[in-house]
Amino acid sequence: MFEAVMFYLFGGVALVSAIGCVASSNIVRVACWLLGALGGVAGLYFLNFANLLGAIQLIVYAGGTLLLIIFGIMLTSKSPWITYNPKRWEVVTAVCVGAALFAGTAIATLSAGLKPGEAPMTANATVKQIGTELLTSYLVPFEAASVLLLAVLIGAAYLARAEKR
Amino acid sequence: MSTFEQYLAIGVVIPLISFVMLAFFGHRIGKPAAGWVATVAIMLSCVLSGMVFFRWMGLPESERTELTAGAARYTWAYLGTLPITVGVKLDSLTVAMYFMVTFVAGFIHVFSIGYMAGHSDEVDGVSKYHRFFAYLSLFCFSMLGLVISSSLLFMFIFWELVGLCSYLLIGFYFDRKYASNAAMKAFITNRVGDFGFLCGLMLVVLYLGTFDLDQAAVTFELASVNASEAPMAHTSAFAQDWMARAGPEAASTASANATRAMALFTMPVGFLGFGFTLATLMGIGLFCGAIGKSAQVPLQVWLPDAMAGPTPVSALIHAATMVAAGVYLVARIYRLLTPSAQMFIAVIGCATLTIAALIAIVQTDIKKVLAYSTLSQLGYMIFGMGVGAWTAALFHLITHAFFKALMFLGSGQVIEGCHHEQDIRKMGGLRSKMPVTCWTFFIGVLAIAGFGLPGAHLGVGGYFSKDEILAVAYDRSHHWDVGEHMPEWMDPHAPAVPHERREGMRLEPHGAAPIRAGHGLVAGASASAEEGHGEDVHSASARLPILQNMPPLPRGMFWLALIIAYVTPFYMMRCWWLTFMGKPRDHHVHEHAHETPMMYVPLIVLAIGTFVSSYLWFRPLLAHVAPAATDAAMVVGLDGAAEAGHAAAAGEFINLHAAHEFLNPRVGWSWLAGFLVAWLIYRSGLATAQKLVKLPFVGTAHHVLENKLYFDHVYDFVLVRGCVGLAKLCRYVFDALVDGIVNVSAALTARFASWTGRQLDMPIQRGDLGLVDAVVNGVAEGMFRLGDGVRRPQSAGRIRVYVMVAAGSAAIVLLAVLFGPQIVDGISAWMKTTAEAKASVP
Amino acid sequence: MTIGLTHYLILSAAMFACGVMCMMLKRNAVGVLVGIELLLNAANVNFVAFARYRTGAMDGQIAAVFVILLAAAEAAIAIAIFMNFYNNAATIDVDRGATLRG
Amino acid sequence: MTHATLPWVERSPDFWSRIRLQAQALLLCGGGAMLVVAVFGIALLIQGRDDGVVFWFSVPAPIAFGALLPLAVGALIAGGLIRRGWLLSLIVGGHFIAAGIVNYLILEWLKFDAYVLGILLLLVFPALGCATLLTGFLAVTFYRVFALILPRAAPILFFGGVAALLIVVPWLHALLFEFIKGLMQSELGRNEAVTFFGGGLTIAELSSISPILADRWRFLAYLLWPLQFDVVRDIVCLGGVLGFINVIPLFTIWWERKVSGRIQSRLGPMRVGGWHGWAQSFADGIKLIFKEDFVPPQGDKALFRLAPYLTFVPAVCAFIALPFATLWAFRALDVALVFILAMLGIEVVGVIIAGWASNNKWSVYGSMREACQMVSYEIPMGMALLIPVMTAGTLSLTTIVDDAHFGQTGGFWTWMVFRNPFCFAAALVYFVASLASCKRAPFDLPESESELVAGFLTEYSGFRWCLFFFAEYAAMYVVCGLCTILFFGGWSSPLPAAWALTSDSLFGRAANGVLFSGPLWFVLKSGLLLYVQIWVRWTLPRIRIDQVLYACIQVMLPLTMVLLLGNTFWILLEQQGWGWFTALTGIVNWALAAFGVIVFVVCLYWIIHGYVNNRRLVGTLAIEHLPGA
Repeated sequence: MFEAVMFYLFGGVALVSAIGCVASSNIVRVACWLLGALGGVAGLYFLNFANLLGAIQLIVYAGGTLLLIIFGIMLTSKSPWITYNPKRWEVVTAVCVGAALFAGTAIATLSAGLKPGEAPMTANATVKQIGTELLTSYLVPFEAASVLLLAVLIGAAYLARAEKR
Repeated sequence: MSTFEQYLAIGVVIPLISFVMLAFFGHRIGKPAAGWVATVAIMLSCVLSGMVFFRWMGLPESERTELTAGAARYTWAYLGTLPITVGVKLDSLTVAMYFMVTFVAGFIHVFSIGYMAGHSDEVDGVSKYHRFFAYLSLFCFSMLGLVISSSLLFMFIFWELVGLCSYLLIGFYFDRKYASNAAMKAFITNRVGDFGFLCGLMLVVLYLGTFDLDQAAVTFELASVNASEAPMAHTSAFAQDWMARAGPEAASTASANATRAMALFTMPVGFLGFGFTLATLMGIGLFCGAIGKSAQVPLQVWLPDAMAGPTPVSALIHAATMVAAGVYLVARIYRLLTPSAQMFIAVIGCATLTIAALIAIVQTDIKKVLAYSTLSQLGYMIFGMGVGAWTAALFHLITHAFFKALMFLGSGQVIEGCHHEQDIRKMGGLRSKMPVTCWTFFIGVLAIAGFGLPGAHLGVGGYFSKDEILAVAYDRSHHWDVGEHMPEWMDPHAPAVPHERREGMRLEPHGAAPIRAGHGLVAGASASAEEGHGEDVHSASARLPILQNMPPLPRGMFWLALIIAYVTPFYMMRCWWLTFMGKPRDHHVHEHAHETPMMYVPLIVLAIGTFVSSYLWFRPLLAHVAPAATDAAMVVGLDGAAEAGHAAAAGEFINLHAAHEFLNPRVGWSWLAGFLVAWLIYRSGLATAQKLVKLPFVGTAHHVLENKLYFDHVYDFVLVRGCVGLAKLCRYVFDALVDGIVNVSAALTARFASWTGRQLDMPIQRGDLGLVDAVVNGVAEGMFRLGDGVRRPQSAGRIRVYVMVAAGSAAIVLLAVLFGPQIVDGISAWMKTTAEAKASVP
Repeated sequence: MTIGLTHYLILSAAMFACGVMCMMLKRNAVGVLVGIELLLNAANVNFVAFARYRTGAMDGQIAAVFVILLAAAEAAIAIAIFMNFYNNAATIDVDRGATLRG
Repeated sequence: MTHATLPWVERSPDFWSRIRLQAQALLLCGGGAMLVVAVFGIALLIQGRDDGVVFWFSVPAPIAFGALLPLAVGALIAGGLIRRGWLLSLIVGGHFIAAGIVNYLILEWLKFDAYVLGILLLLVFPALGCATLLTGFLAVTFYRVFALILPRAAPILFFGGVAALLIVVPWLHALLFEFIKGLMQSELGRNEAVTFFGGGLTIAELSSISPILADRWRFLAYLLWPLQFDVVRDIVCLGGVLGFINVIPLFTIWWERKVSGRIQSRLGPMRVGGWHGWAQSFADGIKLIFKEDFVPPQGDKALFRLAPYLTFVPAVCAFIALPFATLWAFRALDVALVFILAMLGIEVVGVIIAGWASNNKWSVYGSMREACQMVSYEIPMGMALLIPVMTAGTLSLTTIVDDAHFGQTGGFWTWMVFRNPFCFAAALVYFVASLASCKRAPFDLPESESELVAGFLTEYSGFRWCLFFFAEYAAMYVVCGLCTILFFGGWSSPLPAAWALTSDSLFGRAANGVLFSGPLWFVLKSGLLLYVQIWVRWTLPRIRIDQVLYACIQVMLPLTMVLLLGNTFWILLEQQGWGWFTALTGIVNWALAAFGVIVFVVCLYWIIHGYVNNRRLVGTLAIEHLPGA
């Protein structure tokens, strides 16, 4: 009961925000809607016994990436009110494609015959568990990710350096 | 962690701290102080290692064994279930190597301060002085880490780090084109070798299931025993000891891995008609690292060019320590080498020592001469490793480190004193201007030439170490009876396992007697006759166990190594004589020449070190560790069916006494011969040599050697031009083929069209109807529109359209997969009904 | 009222479709980036739901951790590229960034 | 114009007295009615349960009243007795009818214990209402007396109230948790899903748990009954948290003004409320609520309205995971630290959106500065926080303080800040970074008054402006609280926990809670850090944006990296258990602790010295002539 309520609450927030992202034409509003979607998804993580993941989602995504996106918006807009509207045929195509994708995926899911209520996981994944997994089974991806981050650090600093060409 | 391990580990960290200080605050520390920071750091390490070294010397055998076996292993991380352990590999080899590295590096640091004082160190107005010492510190850290690593993975990491330092230091004057090119060349060449190393490492992890050297060795040995279906008792004492100490868990892991690792021996790998096992491939792969780093034959080209770096760097990295790391690596993985792999190593070493020595004869750049002599000596070491002279090769490494560092520093002093002149043809007569350098350099020349008096126990450096390598090679090539003795476990008539004998061999004959005599094995051989305890050394039972199952060495390789022992003194004498003796050939250089105490004090210290290292401490230490590093004798005999016949070789022990009796008259006076010839040719300057070069064959040989046997040319032609040529070929093929087809078809179409047009146009032109034109133009217009429309999403650079197409396709595929059966069913049903309807109509 | 795996899968499908539409419809480069973030989040919801309902192990959650990490890295690079693009083209309209077309 | 009455137009005393009379009558009547109901309820309920009466009172009576009220009013209007009130009576009556229906639904469909409803309807609500209304009556009646007494009693009331609250609330808390713990641990405690709608313990079962709740005081069990449900407890706790968040800015703003006054040789607010202007913040709040609600016409109106909430809600959410003491956490998350940092990060989004939506270039500058400052400073802040986390080995804030091995309960020398030099440095780094993340001076560039005209706040006024300030001060408290928990021992007192009283009685536990570890200490320590923040703000000048970024990227980032690395090695060495290193750790620990004490004592001395000699320090200020001085 509680879970159902929470699922529909968070899922609704995420979904409505996602639709808002698509529908909104002002880019700053898109970013705001994205915040809602990220928050809703974080709520779903908390609901699914992924506390750490939820917190990471909030701190990295909502606190970091989103801020970066907004920062990018502000640096790349001449005026707050410039909007780039898509053409009508593009809208129609996009909606059709999106609807087809959703329909396909949803039908596939529904026809997969998943049993409801079968949930092996009953307790929160502790930080310790995840840390242990990361440093044992997933050590190589972990290290690769650290190298990737270093590369990104250098690459982003290089690309975004101040000089204009 | 015992105190020893702690000291060694701290000694590794100190240079790292110095590196961090210099890297971050170096520009504030300032010019002379930055150098002193690095120097103090490595000196501290040296003091620590000295404490370890001398305490280790004083320990009794049993305690050393305890310490080696009890060294702590920490699990750094788990790769899945594979633990990556960190620890100090604490044995006599580590202690000896560590002390050598810190000692030599310490004095080279001191020298560097003097050297850098006279060199410009600014690029674009920014001082790089602190950077030089930061790199040196980083190098010391990496090299020491490499020496103490107990795991292959960490060896590899430090291996790459020393490579990086080498790159940074060769390219220290990166504003000079040749230096940065040389740095890149060194780095890329090393990558080739390291790729092999990495492949070997992968095989080790895949089959032996561990990074730990000891565990890998034991697993390898168990696997070989398993594969040969020999009784377990035939594992070496080392393996039994390890299994007993490691605890049941590790032992069972090793056993389990060994079962899997049997594939190493049972899986044949064929290549161009040569059959060998995966185990051999693994050994060769690991050795590839050594080929790159120690500049062995196919990859030797980088080392001479590396002389573009500052001279102290050449002394430290490209003569004394890093290039010798290849030999060290082979020593460490010795238990993982099959006889075929060892033979491969011997062949590579032999080729290197020959080629390098020959090229060295004609070099005129003082540093290049030294570089090629380094190559040649490294070849000797690798050759020694290949023929089984484990102790001798490492002993040669240590002595070589001292005297080669000495000579390089001497050359640095000369270059510095002579106003950056490196050509020995322009020098001469520097004896009076820089006496200390001259005579310390001469000690180095004596050492590398193998100066000694056969019969009397007197000599320097190579006299002991190189001759020992030759002795083992002689025995392997001349006194090795193939198939005469079966290993005990293969011989059904043999008595029960003589394990005690094996045990006895391990402890007594190999290490003990010559070590306690305080001399090298050669010295022991020649001196023991007088001192009267040679019997137990070279009695028939005292056969080196490592050599039991070796195939014999081709005699040619031994003779080649022996002849090169005559060439070595020649080119070294040539170099020394041309530099210091005779009359000055360039007055500008001669007038400028001077020497400074900051630079010649290390020379004196290293000269003393050359003597000391030849006589004291190192040889016994290395001999002590040899059994534990090499007594895996079971490997042999499994290395491919073709070698099964040779595999049985065992039994008679090497008779070094006889070997030395054979060698003493033949190579004992080689130094004298070489010196004499050099003196005869160069005693009055270059005139004689120039005359000699005019002789027909000599001239040709000189030309070939001057071009370094065309190695660089071949590489340039095969690799560089090859790539470019391949690219050109591809382009040509594409131009000719693809464009050709297109063009021809286009031309044909045009012809056809014009022909058709002519046929059609005739009436039209007359009637001026324009019908056909209109049709054609209309079609063309339509096609253009269509093409443009199709082109737009395909190549308009509109990412959103890409997304649209991708997502739309995905949706279509998804729906098709979902509803495909229904649709197909529906269509077929519809067709059926239609057909039925049609059928029913008539 | 039991919430099962199907619920999460449908939700994530819807979010995924939204993300794709967002990528298709936004001419502002940052909007495309937002679309990508939505896609990644939809995928992450799947990961976490599968981790809970299927394997019972951490695998899904750890995959999600890596996805978040990649998303952060990607956003950093993307923003840097956009700023470069803006500096060069004086616009952020992705349709104008077609100068490399063949 | 004659009928239009503006509030600031002078009225005659006559008018005011009439108003007062009306108020008195209204309050007295209402209070009396409530009192009657409450007394009736007590009499009814103490006797024993009678579901019939409760049912009549909760269902038919409201419906009947709701139906009759409009009729009665209509009759009165028709009779010409009153002129207006038809609509009002319709609304009120409708509410009563609705309440009756809801009560019916609750009672019949949800199988709710009717007696609980009875307690609420007949006892709790009437009693509370009665108390409120009658107090209001007394206040209106005796306002002159209050005006005389209140200013003089204010300090006593204020500090006495705070102290009493801090002692009584822990005591009550202990009582409550004792009860709930008993509830959960009793045999009757049902582990299956206990929801508010069913499955809870009955009153009889409740009474059997505790002897106190036996026969006589049985009706208390009805009061406690709702507390067995998580939802109810959560709501109660949320109320507490919200109340606390409301108090923080009110108090801190006043305090900040006083401190800044002292620092600048002024007095700060002195008038409102009497003693040192203690009610200034209340007055400001009331003023702000009544201010014009301005929305820039050219701005993005929706986002402009959204932004304050986007700022305020995360600040409140951060309190969800912030523990005040061992059991005083709304949710003791195992990832509390990350969660709080995330909330502090999201708060910034609101600020940025605010600046953007204002359509004012100064505001946009402010938000850009905020964005870039926040993105930069989150990294050193997070890394500095990782150091105590690494030392303690957990992300859970309660465990970091209370853990048996790595916790900070063994006296002030075991506090994380004194553990090792790296932690000590990390505390300083964290404090500086937290200043930047709360945009406090000297990092208050986003809202710098003198250059950006208050930055993102430029266009805001009234209640929205107020929300930003609530959020800012709440965030300040959160970062100080984090600092306290991670570095300064959290809620543990400077005395070792081992010295606590051995008595296990309820009172003993409450006393221990106050003296040895408890929210009191937490509030005290966080307050001190808050004071340091204020002190820093009024002492240091604002730095430039390039200096801000330089300080972060070139100074603090490398520094925290070095600290992180150093701390790692320190911990590794500690784990080796080498004797010399243990000794070194001990020496360093004591040296750092001694240093901390010395600094604290010196600061205390300065403060006391300054306060005692303030007249001389302040100079020729006419301090005596100001009220309340």
